[in-house]
Amino acid sequence: MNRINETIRKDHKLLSIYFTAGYPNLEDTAEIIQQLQDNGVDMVEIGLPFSDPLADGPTIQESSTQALKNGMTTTVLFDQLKGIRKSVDIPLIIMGYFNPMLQYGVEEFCSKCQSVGIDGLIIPDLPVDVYHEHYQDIFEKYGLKNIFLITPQTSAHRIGYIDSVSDAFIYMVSSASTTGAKTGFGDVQMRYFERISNMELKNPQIVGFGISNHETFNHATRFSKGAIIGSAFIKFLKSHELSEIGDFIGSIRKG
Amino acid sequence: MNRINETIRKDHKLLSIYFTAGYPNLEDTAEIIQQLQDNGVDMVEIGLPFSDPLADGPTIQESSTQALKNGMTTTVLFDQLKGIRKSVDIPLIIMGYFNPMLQYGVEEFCSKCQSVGIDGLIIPDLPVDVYHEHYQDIFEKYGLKNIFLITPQTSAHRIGYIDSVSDAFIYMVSSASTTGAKTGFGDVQMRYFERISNMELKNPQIVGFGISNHETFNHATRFSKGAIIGSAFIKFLKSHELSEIGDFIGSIRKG
Amino acid sequence: MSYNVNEKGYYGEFGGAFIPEMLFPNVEELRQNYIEIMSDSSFQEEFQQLLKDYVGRPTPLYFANRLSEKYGTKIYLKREDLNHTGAHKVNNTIGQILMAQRLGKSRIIAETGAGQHGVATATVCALMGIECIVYMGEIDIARQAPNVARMKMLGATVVPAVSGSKTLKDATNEAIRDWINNPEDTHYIIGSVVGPHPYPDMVARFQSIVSEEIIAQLEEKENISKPDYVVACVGGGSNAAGSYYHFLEDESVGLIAVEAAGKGIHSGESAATSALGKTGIIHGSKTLLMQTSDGQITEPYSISAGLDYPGVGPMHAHLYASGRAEFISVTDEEAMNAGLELCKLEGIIPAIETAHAFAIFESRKFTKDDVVVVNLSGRGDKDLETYIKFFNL
Amino acid sequence: MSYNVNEKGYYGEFGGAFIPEMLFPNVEELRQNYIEIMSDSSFQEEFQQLLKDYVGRPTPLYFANRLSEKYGTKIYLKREDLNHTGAHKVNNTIGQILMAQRLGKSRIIAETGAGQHGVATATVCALMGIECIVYMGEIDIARQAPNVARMKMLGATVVPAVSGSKTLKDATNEAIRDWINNPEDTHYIIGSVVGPHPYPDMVARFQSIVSEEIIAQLEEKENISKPDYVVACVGGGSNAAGSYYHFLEDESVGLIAVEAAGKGIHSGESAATSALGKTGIIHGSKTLLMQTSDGQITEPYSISAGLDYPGVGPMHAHLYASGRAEFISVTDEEAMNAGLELCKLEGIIPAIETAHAFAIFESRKFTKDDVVVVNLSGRGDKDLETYIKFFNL
Ligand SMILES: Cc1ncc(COP(=O)(O)O)c(C=O)c1O
Ligand SMILES: Cc1ncc(COP(=O)(O)O)c(C=O)c1O
Repeated sequence: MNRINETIRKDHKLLSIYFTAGYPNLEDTAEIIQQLQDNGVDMVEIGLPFSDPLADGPTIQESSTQALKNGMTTTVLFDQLKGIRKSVDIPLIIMGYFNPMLQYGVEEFCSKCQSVGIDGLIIPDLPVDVYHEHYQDIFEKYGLKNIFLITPQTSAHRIGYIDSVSDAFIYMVSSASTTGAKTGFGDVQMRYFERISNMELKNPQIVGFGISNHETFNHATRFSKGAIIGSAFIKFLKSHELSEIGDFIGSIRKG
Repeated sequence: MNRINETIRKDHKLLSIYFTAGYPNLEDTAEIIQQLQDNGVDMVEIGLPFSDPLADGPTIQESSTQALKNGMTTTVLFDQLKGIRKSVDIPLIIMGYFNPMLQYGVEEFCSKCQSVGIDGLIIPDLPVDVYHEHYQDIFEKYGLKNIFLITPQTSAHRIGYIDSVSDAFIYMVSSASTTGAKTGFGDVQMRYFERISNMELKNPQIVGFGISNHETFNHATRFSKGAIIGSAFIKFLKSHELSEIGDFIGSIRKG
Repeated sequence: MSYNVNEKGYYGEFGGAFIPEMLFPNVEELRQNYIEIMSDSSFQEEFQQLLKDYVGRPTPLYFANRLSEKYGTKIYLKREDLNHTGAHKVNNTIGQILMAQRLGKSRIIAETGAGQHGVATATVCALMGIECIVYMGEIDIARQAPNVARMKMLGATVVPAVSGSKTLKDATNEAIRDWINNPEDTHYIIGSVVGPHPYPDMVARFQSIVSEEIIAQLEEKENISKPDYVVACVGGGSNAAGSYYHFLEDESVGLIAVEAAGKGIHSGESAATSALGKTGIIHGSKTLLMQTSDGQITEPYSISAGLDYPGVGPMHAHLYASGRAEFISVTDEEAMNAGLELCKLEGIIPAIETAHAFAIFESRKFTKDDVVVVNLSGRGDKDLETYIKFFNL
Repeated sequence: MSYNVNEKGYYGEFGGAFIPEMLFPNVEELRQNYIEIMSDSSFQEEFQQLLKDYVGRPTPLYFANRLSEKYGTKIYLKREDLNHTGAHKVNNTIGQILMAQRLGKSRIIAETGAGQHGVATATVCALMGIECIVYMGEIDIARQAPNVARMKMLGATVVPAVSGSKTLKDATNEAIRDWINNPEDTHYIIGSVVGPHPYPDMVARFQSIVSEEIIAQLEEKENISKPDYVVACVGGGSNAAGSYYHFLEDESVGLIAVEAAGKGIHSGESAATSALGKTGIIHGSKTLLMQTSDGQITEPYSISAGLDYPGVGPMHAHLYASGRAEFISVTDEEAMNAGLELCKLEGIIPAIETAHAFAIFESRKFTKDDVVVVNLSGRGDKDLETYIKFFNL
């Protein structure tokens, strides 16, 4: 069974952390993943940096730019992940834009993911219908779960379609926005979380975008299975040592 | 009899000098006229400075600008000329553009000219037909001779017309040009001087534009009654004392 | 009373040809031939063809919705800003270059202030492969650098006028001097309805395409044959003359001429010739003219280099003296604000010259059914620098 | 083979809508409605009326006499430089603002490189009284100051894009981010035939007025229904798409696309996408794209800010891949010289983008009877600074 599906069965609210591979330093990737697991994070999204990350806000953009400057490439990332499964067993998801995957070769990319132990992919600019038509077979061949986003503007019909194509969880974007754009959740968002929850989809939802601390994590997970933190973690990395990652995770879990 | 007509009867080649009233210094007017007469000049053209002297080259333009800056006006000029006839008996001609005369009042202007002892006018931008139709009577009433220009491009027919309207001399522009524009006379110009001379007009011709020294004076007067020097004299004044005017005149006459 | 030129070259008491004898052959040649040449069908064909294919005529008559709403009247804009080179000036230069060709001239001179006429002249000279010399005041060269560059790119020689105030008036003097010195091969393309007869009439005729089109376009849009008012800014007066032309003799059409009051009519820094001028002679024409009591021509001032001229054409002097046209003057500030308003309401950045015409709506009121045509004489790209400074953009 | 978009939004293998889910409702709303809205007669009426009265269409098809003579073929210029705001860009923004109104949007965003599309967007927003935000790379803001001022005068807010290379690509990213963050009231007016389906098709349709007019005008002038060749520069590809549009399926019409080779195709400073690009995804579209072997989008370079884009529209990718169009690339220097030549021979200062199209005549020969239409996509006023520096004017 895929690690993501297994993890999702756990009965606590899941904390998932996004970071950009190769940031702050090229060789930090494995160490960050290790620290995250050691500090009780449930799932990790490894950002494959892209020159033009158009769904991302300034924080993730900057970290991507820096990572590329540091020398991060698809090949380098796979190299860094080669031994990761020796010590890490939480689900690992690669989050990245479609163009670098296309250049690597989609099947080649998926095959490589499988061989280093990646469990799933989040590709913001690969729409569900294109995936469904062209790539689903390949992803499945290599045991990769593809995760789709929904937003407050996504129609019920489309959510149903996405749910039908998905087989892990649905990435519920907290509000229509780029990463890191808004802070805190208001009534509108809470009603949206509740509305989706009431749809009783086959896939659980994990909330992303705008979660930065204990409070927003609690809000986001009231009606969902878990939440993903990205920009807030990148900001933390900017001014802290990797050895301090536990402090950040602790502050989210315990407030 | 008008002093111009009298002078023209003299049997030597006439030297006429133009200067800008009020240049180099506001109060130089009378002194310059006196010097010119004392050094044997036959006729003087007193330039009434104008802001936009469009038939003049840079030297006369600059002297006009300076004269205006010095405070020269039509009224000032007439004041300066008030006593001139006490000591000067060569012909005095005012050369100026039409607009200042128009503002002064053409009849008023002519009357004033008569009262200070001016003998004639040269008004480059008052065409012969306009003069003939509107102003000839007034000029004649105050005993003023109006002098017209002809150029190498002036048709024989028109020269005839100008000759008929004139009663002093014809100002023969050496080549179609603004004052001070060309130096030295070539074959083309000599043939033009000769051509006009052969027309046997009732009015003698005095050549102007481009005469700067003994040589050009001699050339210009081979087929004409005399010549007018303007820019060369203004340039001389720029770097010499009024008391040195005799040197300039001497150099023209004797080379 | 007629508002057109008479056979002697006068509009009422204004006009004529007060030129030095040296210019007589040139001006006379033009006077004797211009009507015949212009009437020639091969000339008209070539002229109309170039206006259409090269200049981009007809220019639209555009109903300015939001501006009309704001001022409670029907405002149409005659879009001369859409002409090639960006202003009405080219209508005239196209005509004159064809005239020069038919007169056998091989060298063109022109004066320019803001540089618009210089660019329009350089343009038609490039088009025809004829040598072009443009005189421009040294001060204007400095403050209108983009247009200087345009002229150079078009192959023209730009000669600085260093005499007098070193602006438009002096550039005109220099061009005239050049013409005096080159009496045989050179045609002088004057840029407005100024100068000795027949220039004002010839230029007005070339510009009259503007009112000709207005008539056809109003017919199409409003089913009327004439507007209630035509509004135009006046520097020398060519865009006004062009937009008034076919309405001159029809007094039911109100003509509104807008002059530049600079920093205020009586501030000493103004170019409001009708208010400040007296009859005089400038550049070969008897007309209204800003001058000292002594008859020296004074330096005008306006924030717009194209209105910065101490005279107006003789047609306009006559329109003023006879009361046929209503003259309004507008300060720098009023003009700049009106220019910015046109940007914000209609998405059109006007030349600052043109902006003056729009400034009248703040004080001059029209009724809701009045059809008011404003001649949008040029676009404001050349004036960005000035707009930026003025509004601190 | 068809060269138009198919029902799925593809040109051959290129196109589609590779967009984040956050954009789906917006893009889908547009996709579902654009054809119907554009086909609506009231839309067409308003669109055509504005093109005529406000933009100044039809733009002339001008026979370039001296240029034709020099290159021994019949060269016609489609004068998009005479459009209001100075380039073809406004054909599209007029169309899209009407589209936005019909979709009930109250806020407009746009990206711009050289500023031409930004100005054209700010213009139509002012015309309609709609809020306008333009994203522009910080570097472009500095080097295209006049256009920044124009946008501000027109009431637009210009937001610097500070990410990535701080040029057009990044401005586009920022605009897309804005759209993601404002999914309900905002319409994104893309400035070329790029972006997710249906943008390339919609923009091409708005620009197709160009080839529509060419057909009618060639009929009138040459009594033919199509040219032998159409030549256009390609940045994103909108002016090319517009001038090719009605000839796409008629292979007897040669289509020539001119790209910017910058300092040389292999100099590392180039924007010649067809020569250097591989299939990839940029701004929501699968197309030819300059990128590293790793799939990172590379920074293009061209002296002209409007060709400085690392991709081309999917239509052009298909035209290239299928061999339907001939792609030629031209260096900075070749383009600059061709621009200056057009000034000197025809009195027209072209945009530097446009100048690239004219540079082909030095090497690409045509026969004397060939009718070659060059799309003169824009005027060069915005580029004077660059011309001045390059030629030391
Ligand atoms: C756009 C524009 N409008 C008006 C004028 C004023 O000239 P005129 O009064 O001859 O139309 C100029 C002169 O440069 C101009 O460029
Ligand atoms: C005048 C002109 N031509 C061409 C272009 C290139 O765009 P496209 O390839 O979409 O026509 C631009 C872009 O700014 C432009 O301003």
